[in-house]
Amino acid sequence: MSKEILTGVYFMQGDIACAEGALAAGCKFFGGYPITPASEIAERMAERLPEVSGVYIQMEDELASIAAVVGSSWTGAKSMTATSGPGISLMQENIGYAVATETPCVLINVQRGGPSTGIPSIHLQGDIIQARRGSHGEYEMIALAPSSSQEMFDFTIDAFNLAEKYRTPVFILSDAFVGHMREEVIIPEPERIYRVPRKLPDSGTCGGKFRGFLDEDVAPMPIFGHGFKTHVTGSCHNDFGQRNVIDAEALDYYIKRLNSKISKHAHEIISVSQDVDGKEVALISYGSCYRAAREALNILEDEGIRQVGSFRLLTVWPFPRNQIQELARKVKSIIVLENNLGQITPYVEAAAGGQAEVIFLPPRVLGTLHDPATIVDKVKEVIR
Amino acid sequence: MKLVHPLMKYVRPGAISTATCTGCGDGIIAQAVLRAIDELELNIDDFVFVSGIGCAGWIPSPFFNADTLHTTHGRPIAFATGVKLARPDREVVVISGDGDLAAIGGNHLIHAARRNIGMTVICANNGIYGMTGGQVAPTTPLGLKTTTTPYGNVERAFDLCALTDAAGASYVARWTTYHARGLTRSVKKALTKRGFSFIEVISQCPLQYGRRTGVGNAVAMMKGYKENSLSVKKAASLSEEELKNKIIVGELVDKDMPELTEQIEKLRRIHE
Amino acid sequence: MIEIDEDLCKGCEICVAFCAKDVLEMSDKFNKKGVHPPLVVREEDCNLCGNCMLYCPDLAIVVAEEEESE
Amino acid sequence: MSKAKKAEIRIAGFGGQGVVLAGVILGRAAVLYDKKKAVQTQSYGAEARGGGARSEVIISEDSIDYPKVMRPDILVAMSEQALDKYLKDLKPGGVLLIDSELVKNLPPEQRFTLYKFPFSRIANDEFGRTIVANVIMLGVLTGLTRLVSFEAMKSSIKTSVPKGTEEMNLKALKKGMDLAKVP
Repeated sequence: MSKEILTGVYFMQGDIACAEGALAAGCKFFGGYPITPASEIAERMAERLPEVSGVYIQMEDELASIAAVVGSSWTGAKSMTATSGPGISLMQENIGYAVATETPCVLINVQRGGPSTGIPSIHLQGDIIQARRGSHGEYEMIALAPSSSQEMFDFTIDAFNLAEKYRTPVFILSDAFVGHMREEVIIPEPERIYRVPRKLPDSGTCGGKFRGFLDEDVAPMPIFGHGFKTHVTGSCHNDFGQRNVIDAEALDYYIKRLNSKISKHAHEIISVSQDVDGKEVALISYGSCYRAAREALNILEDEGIRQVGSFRLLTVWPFPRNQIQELARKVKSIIVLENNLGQITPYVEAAAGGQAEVIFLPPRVLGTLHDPATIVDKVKEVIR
Repeated sequence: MKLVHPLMKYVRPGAISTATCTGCGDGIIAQAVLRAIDELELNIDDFVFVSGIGCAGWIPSPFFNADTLHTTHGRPIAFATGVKLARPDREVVVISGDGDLAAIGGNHLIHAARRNIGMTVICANNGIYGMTGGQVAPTTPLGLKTTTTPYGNVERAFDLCALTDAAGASYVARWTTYHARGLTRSVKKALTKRGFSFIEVISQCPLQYGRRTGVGNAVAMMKGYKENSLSVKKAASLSEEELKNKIIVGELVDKDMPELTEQIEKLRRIHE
Repeated sequence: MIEIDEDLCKGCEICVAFCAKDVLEMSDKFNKKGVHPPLVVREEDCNLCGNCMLYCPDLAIVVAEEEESE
Repeated sequence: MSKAKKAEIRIAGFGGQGVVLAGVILGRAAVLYDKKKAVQTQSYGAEARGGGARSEVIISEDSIDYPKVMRPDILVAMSEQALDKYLKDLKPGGVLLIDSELVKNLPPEQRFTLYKFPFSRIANDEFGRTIVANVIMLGVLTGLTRLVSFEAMKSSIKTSVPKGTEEMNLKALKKGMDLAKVP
């Protein structure tokens, strides 16, 4: 049996499934710092990486963790870190660096109750906007939101593949509930797991003459140690990686290229699951909230109320604006379920553009899953 | 016939003119590093140079025609740790300033020394924040007036060599730009040393330090280094009073300790 | 022999100050950077110690034995 | 979706009693050895020992959408504090299982079926290890409810408990099963 892919059926915690997903995707480097509720990922990686010739290191803090992840990625290793909101806050500057230098890596945020220290073991979807815009400057981000242990495994593989395909950091926006929950996880046979390999320049290509950056269709990555003589900088640079810290035109090009690399391919990246044809009301959800949405739909169906459907964001970022625009033309009302005070709701409202009524519904108590009964009540109120 | 500088072959085409101010010691440090590589007959393609933010970050980037990772302020050692762990067969060299390595990045410096990871860290210590306009640094001498210590610096300066020694570095040396030959020797030693090597280079910032504090230009500063420095050997016989305001130059630590990437390699072998 | 790439020079005068044999002087002319580069005025006194080359922060000076350059 | 047979179990006590592990053993038995669906969640205080701890398991024939237990069918109270806190959530007609050694003040209401056993006392007196109280409880729970099969429980314990303690834990499970036959 492959040590990287532990094919079989498990009763597994979300955090552990995430670590196994990373290994299955080919992750060979983990740099992190302990934090509840993400520590189980680090512990699993510490145990497992030496088995697959990988490297685990517990760094001195989160700033160092993301820096080490980026450094290792530039040698060609598939790399990740896992933390929670406070750790992500500390990492933000170098998340921006990873975006700017087009460094593939995977960032796991097992969200907990904030702001500040908050409640470590309680789940809140508090870092959704932070994932999108937490670092300074203008940039795009990819973020996936799993809702089960199985998805912690599957989405982590997807995150590595997206990171490689688009040469960019990718977030997993999990939370304490999904991270700590145990469920069945099926790890498939190795041949059933798709891995995107890193695209490299032809050997013998010299960095100075090679366009290794800012390609809208993603440049091959001139990784270290192959004689490419690559110049990597977080400063404004051109296609060759040459720094330009004088001209606004250079900055304009640099920003627009970095952004269009993602936005141009947004339709390939964005993943939603929806069952809204012929429905009157849509429940928009992501991450753990999706589980409550599903249960509410079960109850409604049992009661014979069938004009309600689900619209789930598997990728929260890039935001599925076009898909929601289309949704707003189909349904009368959209109920947005979030375990926060409404972080994506303004985006939904903007996309709906007045075509459908948009209602935000948090759980009665923040930091808990929505009680399906309250969702059912809200739906009945809307239908009436 | 025209002579070609023997180190020019290591300079990135298009980056021939250094980005530093007139008389800046960073150019002397850059040359010493390249000379060490040249004299050891190493292949620069086997190197990854990592630097942070500040003037000294520009010593290797983009100047050296090699793999160069110009990182964020304070973090080059952390980035370099990732590079070295993932590619232990590469020579990883961090070159950055005192503000970058010892103020904002101080934690990474001590932890890299503690881990004894096989990399060389060269700190260009000009005792001030040069790029941002002459603000006080943790290495600024007590009493010195800077743009943010208008009444004189009230804090003690950091002894970076003592710090990295205490944290567990395998090799520690201090030189000034005046001691370019000793510096070259130390870089050669550091590059061939297993474990963590730290070299502090007292280096002139003629503009933000020299001009503002009245010490003078690059020449005056380097002459000052010559007059105020003494060797480790000589310093050993002098009292604390006699050593006041002196720069002790030479090798301070040279010992063999377990190196991090080798320790990690052992973990992997358990599972083979 | 000593060769100076005048256009790389930033005019810091370190080479002049640390030449043990007073071989170099600053010239009056301006280079492309608008500074006065040094001038080799007493090459016959040069003992090839290499200080000027060693200290030049801008890789603008090369010192080599005459014979080897043939 | 069809309303498949589904049971919600909440096990509550204090940190150090193995409450979380008990839930994990139960869930693992259901998923890996009885080929059912299960989800296990937990909550605990900041203290590693002594604070409140809670483990919840849902076992179902079908996939489980909502993973949180809101109205448990079965409440296991391993401390008085746990009983006070969670009794109100117990579904009418549900099962209340308590450690009678630790829970002395029983509520008067009878809208549930009560089972009580001195798990901690038995663990201490018969096994010399208070920590196996949780496994004795699982034996009773299995014997009373047949949520999972005895075989599945045995397999799950073997793969869940610390190495070297398997035999003792299997004995504890058996003890619980035997106790369940008595009332």
